[in-house]
Amino acid sequence: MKKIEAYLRPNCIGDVINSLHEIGIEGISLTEIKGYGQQKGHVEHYRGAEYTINLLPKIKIELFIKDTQVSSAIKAITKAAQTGEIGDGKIFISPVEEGIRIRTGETGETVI
Amino acid sequence: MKKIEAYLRPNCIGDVINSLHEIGIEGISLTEIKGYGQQKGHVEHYRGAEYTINLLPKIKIELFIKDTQVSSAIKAITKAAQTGEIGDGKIFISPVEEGIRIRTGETGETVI
Amino acid sequence: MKKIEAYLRPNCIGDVINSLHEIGIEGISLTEIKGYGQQKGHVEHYRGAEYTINLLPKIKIELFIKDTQVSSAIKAITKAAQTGEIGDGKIFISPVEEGIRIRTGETGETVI
Amino acid sequence: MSNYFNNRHIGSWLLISLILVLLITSTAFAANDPNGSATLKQDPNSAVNYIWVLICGAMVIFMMTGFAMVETGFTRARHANNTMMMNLMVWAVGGLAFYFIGFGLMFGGVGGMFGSLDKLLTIKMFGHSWGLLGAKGFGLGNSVYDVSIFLLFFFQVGFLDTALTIPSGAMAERIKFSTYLVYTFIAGAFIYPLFGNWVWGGGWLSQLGQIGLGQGFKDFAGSSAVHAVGGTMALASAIVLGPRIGKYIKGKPVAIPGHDLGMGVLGTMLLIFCWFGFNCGSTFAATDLRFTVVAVNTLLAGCVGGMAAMIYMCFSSGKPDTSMSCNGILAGLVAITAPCAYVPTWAAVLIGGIAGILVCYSVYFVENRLKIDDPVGAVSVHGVNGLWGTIALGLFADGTYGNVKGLFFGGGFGQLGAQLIGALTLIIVIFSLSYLLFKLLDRTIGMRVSAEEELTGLDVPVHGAVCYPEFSISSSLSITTNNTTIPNSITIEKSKN
Amino acid sequence: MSNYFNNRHIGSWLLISLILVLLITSTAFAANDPNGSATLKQDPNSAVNYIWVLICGAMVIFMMTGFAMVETGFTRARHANNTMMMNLMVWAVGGLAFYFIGFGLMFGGVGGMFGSLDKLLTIKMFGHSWGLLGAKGFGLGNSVYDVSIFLLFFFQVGFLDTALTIPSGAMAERIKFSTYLVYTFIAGAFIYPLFGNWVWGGGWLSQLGQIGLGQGFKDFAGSSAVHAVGGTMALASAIVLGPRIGKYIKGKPVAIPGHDLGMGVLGTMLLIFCWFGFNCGSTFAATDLRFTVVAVNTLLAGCVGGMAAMIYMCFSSGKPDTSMSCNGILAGLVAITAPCAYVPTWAAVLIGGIAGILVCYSVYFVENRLKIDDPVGAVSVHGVNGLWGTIALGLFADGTYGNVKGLFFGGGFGQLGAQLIGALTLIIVIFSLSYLLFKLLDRTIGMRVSAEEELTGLDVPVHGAVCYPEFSISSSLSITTNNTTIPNSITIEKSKN
Amino acid sequence: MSNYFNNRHIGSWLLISLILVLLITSTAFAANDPNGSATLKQDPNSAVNYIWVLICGAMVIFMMTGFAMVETGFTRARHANNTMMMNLMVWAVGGLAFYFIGFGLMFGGVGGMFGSLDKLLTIKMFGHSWGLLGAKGFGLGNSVYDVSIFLLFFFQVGFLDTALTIPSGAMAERIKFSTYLVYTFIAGAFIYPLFGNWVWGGGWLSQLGQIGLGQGFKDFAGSSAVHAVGGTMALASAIVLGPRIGKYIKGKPVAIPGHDLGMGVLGTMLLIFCWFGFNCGSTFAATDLRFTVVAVNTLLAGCVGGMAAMIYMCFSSGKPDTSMSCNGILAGLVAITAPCAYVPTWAAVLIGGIAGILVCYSVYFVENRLKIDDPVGAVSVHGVNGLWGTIALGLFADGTYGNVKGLFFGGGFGQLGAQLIGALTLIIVIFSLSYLLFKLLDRTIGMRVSAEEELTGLDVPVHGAVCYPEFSISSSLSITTNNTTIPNSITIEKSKN
Ligand SMILES: Nc1ncnc2c1ncn2[C@@H]1O[C@H](COP(=O)(O)OP(=O)(O)O)[C@@H](O)[C@H]1O
Ligand SMILES: Nc1ncnc2c1ncn2[C@@H]1O[C@H](COP(=O)(O)OP(=O)(O)O)[C@@H](O)[C@H]1O
Ligand SMILES: Nc1ncnc2c1ncn2[C@@H]1O[C@H](COP(=O)(O)OP(=O)(O)O)[C@@H](O)[C@H]1O
Repeated sequence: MKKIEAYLRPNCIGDVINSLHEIGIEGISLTEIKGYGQQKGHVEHYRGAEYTINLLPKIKIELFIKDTQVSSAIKAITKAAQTGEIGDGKIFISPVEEGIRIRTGETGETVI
Repeated sequence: MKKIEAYLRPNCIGDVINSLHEIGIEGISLTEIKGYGQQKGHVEHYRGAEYTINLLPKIKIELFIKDTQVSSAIKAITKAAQTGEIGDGKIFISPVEEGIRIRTGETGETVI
Repeated sequence: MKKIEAYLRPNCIGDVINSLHEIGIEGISLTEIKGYGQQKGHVEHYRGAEYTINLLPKIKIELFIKDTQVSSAIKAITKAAQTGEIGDGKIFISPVEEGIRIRTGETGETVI
Repeated sequence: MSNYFNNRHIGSWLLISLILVLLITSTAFAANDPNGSATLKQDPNSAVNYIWVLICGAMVIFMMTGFAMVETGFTRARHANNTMMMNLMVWAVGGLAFYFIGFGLMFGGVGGMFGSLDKLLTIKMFGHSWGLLGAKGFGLGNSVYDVSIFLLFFFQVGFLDTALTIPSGAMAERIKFSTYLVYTFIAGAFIYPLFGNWVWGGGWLSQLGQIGLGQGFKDFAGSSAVHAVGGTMALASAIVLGPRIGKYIKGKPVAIPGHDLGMGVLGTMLLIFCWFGFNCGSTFAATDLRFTVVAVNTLLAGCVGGMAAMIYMCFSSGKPDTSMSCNGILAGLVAITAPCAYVPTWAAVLIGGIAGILVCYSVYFVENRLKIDDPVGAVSVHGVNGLWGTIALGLFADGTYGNVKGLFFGGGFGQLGAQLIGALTLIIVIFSLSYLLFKLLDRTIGMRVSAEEELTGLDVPVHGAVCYPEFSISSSLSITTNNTTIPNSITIEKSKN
Repeated sequence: MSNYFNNRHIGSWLLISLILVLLITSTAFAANDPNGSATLKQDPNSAVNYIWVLICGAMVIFMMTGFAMVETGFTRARHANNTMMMNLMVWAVGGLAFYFIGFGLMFGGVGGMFGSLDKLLTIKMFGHSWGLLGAKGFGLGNSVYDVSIFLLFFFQVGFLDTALTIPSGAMAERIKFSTYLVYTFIAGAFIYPLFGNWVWGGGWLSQLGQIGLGQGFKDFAGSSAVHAVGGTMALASAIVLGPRIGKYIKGKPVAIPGHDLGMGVLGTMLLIFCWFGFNCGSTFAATDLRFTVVAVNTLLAGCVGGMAAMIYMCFSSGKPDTSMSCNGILAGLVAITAPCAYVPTWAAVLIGGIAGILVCYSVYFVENRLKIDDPVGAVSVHGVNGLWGTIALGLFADGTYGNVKGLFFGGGFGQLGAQLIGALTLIIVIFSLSYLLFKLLDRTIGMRVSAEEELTGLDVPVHGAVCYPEFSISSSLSITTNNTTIPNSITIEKSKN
Repeated sequence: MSNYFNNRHIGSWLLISLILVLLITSTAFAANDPNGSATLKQDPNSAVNYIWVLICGAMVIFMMTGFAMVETGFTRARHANNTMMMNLMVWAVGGLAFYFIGFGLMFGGVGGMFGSLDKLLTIKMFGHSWGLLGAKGFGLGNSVYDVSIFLLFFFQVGFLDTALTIPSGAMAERIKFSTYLVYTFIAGAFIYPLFGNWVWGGGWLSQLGQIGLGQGFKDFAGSSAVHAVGGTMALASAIVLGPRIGKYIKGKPVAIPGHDLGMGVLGTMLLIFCWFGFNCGSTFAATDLRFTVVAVNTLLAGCVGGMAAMIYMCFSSGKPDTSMSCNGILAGLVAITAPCAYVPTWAAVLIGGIAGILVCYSVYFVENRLKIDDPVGAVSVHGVNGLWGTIALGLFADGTYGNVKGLFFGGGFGQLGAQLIGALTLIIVIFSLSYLLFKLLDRTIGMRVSAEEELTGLDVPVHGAVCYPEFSISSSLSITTNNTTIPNSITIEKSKN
């Protein structure tokens, strides 16, 4: 079992969910975050005073998937989220040791 | 040290915290998320036009605990969060390599 | 590649970002969370009825960094976030298996 | 004249006449003045009097905005759409109930200049005739197609709306929307007009002067007829409904902070503004310059009420509580509403000050002793202080207006007696009727939403959309509750989502 | 007199005279009354009449607050700063357009008591002279420095503002701010005053009585001249702009819930309050007590409109929809605006009820059949119901006021005919002009923002700051969309941020 | 008459008489008219005049809602509850300060129709007697129990409230709540009434005509007495308090965006509405039809002020800034408040336009040059433009009203001189007094909250509850700050939470 964390542009989330849906991934959790990376903020003015919006709104998605789904999930996300411009975001994969479905108490890869 | 991530119904959070409290787990972090899984959204109407609320509000809790606490924590959460209906949520356990308490700089399992 | 998760006081975030910036860490994701730990909440009154604010607003930062950056990152965060009083928060380090930059598709430590 | 009118047919003719008379109430031949030219000729002051009442009437209607803000701001985000809709639709449904039924019952015994409302059902007792209910003006038909009557209707409909909307604060977050609308119609058509007739429609309370009780029961702008009626219905509704899930944990009340205190403050401010229309307009004439005294008294009672409540809260719980300060201002305004035209300014200060303290204590009492869950304090603000204001009139009326004299100004116990009778009548009649109504509704169509809907929030199940779909809302009840309070009741319900 | 005036110079003199005459329109010598003392002496009622109109006028201006709330509440958070600014600046720009140009065109043919506006460009046809446009009063110069004219200006500027702000609801979330301001100026200076002159400025529609069509085209407070004009411009603007990105997925409309429904409800309530100024003040005299009937009819039509829409939505989609209930109330108010002074209360109930249903059907029709994206229903509320009200006057006017009689009250087809001609004229003239204007703007300075700005939200790119910088906003379009609807169009745009 | 009155006792009798006289000021026997019937008989126009003033007065009181919205919307969410409460309680405390003390000082030298206020402390200088302070009417006792005086009190209390609430914008986010209330009381009881007496209470500034300075110092509706006084106190308070933590990083000002710009816009709209009551009501008589000119001038100055500020911001920082556009409108309104009754419309346009630019420049100047942190621009909007309006009157008064003639209309330097003397006096007297007051408060009870409270937000420490407990608020200061700006000052504080 692996955990995929992807930091994405808010506007592409719909496509990403559709894209994951097509390859059979149905369990997703989304978090509203603020991100900061190579994509630099922009200078704006408020009441004439300058300020930089350098924390941009991003969406983080978390997927717990089977080991065998990892590469297809990465492909699905990349396909839907890539614009080729700075700020597209990143995907990270980490190990997960166990999963439990609360409703049934079952464990292992079937909980996904 | 392990990390527990649980995706839960908002309404059961109070019980979960109480339940964890009882077994001596005091450090918790909560995040408001939107979730999507087997529990399907419902169709609503706004100004007569249909839409599906398919991202449901959920709460994610993160616990960093000692290896020995894992099974009791899972039990505590399950007990408090289980309704038996689709949408109860899931618990995942992943490895953690190190923890630091900022206030003291101490590391290791005592930081928890 | 490692993942650093730090749970911090909202007021110190600016300093933490600056501090990380100085040691060359530029990719950060921030989440607004509510935390519960040794720092106890305070009792307040609303319309004369008591209530305890026991979930305090905290900010979680996530950094994906190279293995070699871990200790300097921990130092940088600690330096900026430490007040010495209960509630300073914690830092956790976990393993990451792979990273992908969506824009280019590249993988490995260079994505950071 | 024709021999057709012989004795044999007299029975049938009587019957037919009766039907005709009933029909006629909604058709022509009264000397009405639908465009106002005759009225103006007869009284040139009617221009200034009419615009005065009309503008004040519009301000009274505007109060619904303030109530919507106070009630929604001081309750939770997940029900905000529903709370707003209740406050909006009470205007629509209540307005129609008053138009079709309530207005006729309440004012069908009061004369206009032309095309008067003059059908009052009366009863004879103690050698006097006492008015019980009006019986003319239903649906504002042709017989009352007259500017003076339309003006009366317009001014009064806002008062009705205010009374009806008060219980929505006490029922918030758990009342069925459809049941709420049914309550609105029935209370607007029958309950409110009943007491209203007795006070303002020429009914028996207003006639208590006949048996020597001062000038009869007086309520200048509605501490009793509007606010206490609303507050009493609120009490009945909150009792029947029961507390919100999670309000009481092991019998101890839990604070459930409102989701937008600023909205509540703004609503209070808006109500202050409108209250000047409410009270001053109740002179019903611009030529009655006493409205200046009314305005100043209203202002002072509101100011002192807010101050008193704020200071009380500082002592009782350590900090100047925002929503109780708002409640204090409103309590002061409610209390001064009946006596505003009759008392000197120092009495207004006193009345407002007592109101501000009373509301704090009452909120505590209702919540902790009676264990009744009244989310925005409707019972304490409108009920308790409406009654306090009603009685205060009997104490402080200084005789400079309408010869109404209270106990402290040489009026003896006459006026005070009338006020006490009115207050008592109100509590008994309105509480019984509304309690009955709510019990009946509870048994038939049901008063309360399901636990699941209540916990998730009423917005989506009832109206199909949350109030703030794009804002991230802390959806857990427990974010700010008492330590031991993480509501256990919820465990039992095990509701979904 | 001097021999300088010989034939040789006559050409030059004519030219100079012409220039002088033009200059004179903005300078002294008319018998003006800039401080009102002469006016008051001539008509002592002017005090009460003037304050009446002034207060109502202020209430009409206050409507912008309600519109801002309705439009912003029922659209998305990421554009909220922009939507607010549109509603604010329409007041500033529209007011100036009216001051410099529009008012003169609209009312430059109407007499005041002193210093009258009396330049009306007319045309002769069918043996009668027909007014086309006024030509006096631009910039409120010295020749019209008169209290009566200033009063007229003040009252009318709020109506203009209302008409101009209506299309902002239809253009919300995608219109260029600068283009919006240009539209505002042109529409305020030329388009609105044109039809306004024909109805209220003594123009040809108001003169239709000359050829036997009832009392000429009647619109008491602006169902046509204000609301239908605004709604028709809204239609043209929405057509030219096209739907918002993501509104139609595979040709099916997607619901895009407003970000603060409570704000929309509060805005509706505020509009109800102001509407009493809008309609009642249109008597333009406190001595015309008919405003009482106006007030009651306005109230009833709003109540019934809201009820009807709410019930309709319960049947059509299962739940009492908040924003459509608001739309229903507004639709009832819009519809009664023209006939409010002429019809009996039962007709007001009928008119409002039909309006409430009409608006629901029209919203469906515009969205599903015409595939026009009108985010807040401006076309249906103001356009469709403005026309409905205009025609309803021709059906239900009961003859008790101004001798205006509709079809059902023995007026035959005269008045109805006038109303229909007016409605038709409005659709043709206003739609053509505004469509042309928007097309022109689109071709030149551009109507629509870039897709990137639209998706990110207009607030930062246009105004440099989001409306709610500290609140966590769900920035993804998809949070609440139709299942298949995760908008694919966005994929194509691949916009940044 | 009795021999008890012998010489021996004369000393005692004198003393007793003195005490009696003092007592009598608050009891009966003046020829008062507490119910207005005598007043109405003497002047039948008082009905229309009184309702006019009363309605306008209510609108002025309503302004607190607008100020609360502007100030709260343009500051941060974590202090929102506190900012709201300040704006609410200023009404309560200020109202009581005025009732007990301020009103008597300010107007205790002005005659009413009956039961006049006629005690003016005067000084003799230059061979004339000059009014300094009133000395009657405290607590609206029996001697002034008169409709005319109550009307005056009601109208004026809203003006006071406006003046007092202005500094709350400059002190927002860091002022101690208790200190704020103390300031409110003292300023409402003494500082505001002082200058107020000189301008409107028959004091020496209004008497400058005695020595040939035009018609004496004129301020129609309060550019000086209300707005500039408020703005000057705001300046003093902001200086004493110092900037908010994080406002200046290395001496450079950091933008701290308001948390709900839409609320600020709505507040501005509400203020526009109320301003018509503020300015027009200042005729104090419905029979003075000049209020029409007042209304139009007010409207135009607001429109142009907003336009000018918006355009200025487009040039200076590239985008039409929302909060500065609001400030521009308000600046135009503030500036026209003094001259609104005296100038032609083109001058109103000019005055408003200059105000719109002035406010932008002043905001820049105060923030960047003076390094004073004025979160919502109170000093620039009300102070600077209040003075500008006061002086503008001396330039543009056209002589058509009250014979007030400015420099450009043949009035020479007389009127302008009076205006300049008034402006100068205001700056010197009000600034000194309020600076002293704030310094004193700072030394004694303290002006500023702790750094920890300021960083966490005032809501919980001061009032026990955040404004938006369910909304997720970005609690980090740094979310939107200048790059280098991640406020280092905070590091030093190392505050908790
Ligand atoms: N090392 C990192 N650790 C945590 N989050 C990161 C990291 N790098 C990037 N992110 C997240 O990804 C988002 C996009 O990254 P950015 O560097 O701007 O663009 P790109 O991925 O195209 O190079 C950031 O806003 C941030 O939320
Ligand atoms: N594979 C997954 N990865 C990430 N989050 C998941 C996953 N599966 C479920 N979740 C989270 O758990 C919540 C509940 O899961 P769901 O499948 O609806 O019910 P159940 O756990 O009862 O089968 C989801 O809304 C989502 O937030
Ligand atoms: N074991 C834990 N698991 C998850 N989050 C934790 C844990 N311990 C602490 N936290 C987070 O860190 C924050 C600060 O921790 P706390 O125990 O209050 O102070 P300190 O770190 O100074 O001992 C908490 O509010 C919570 O968000």
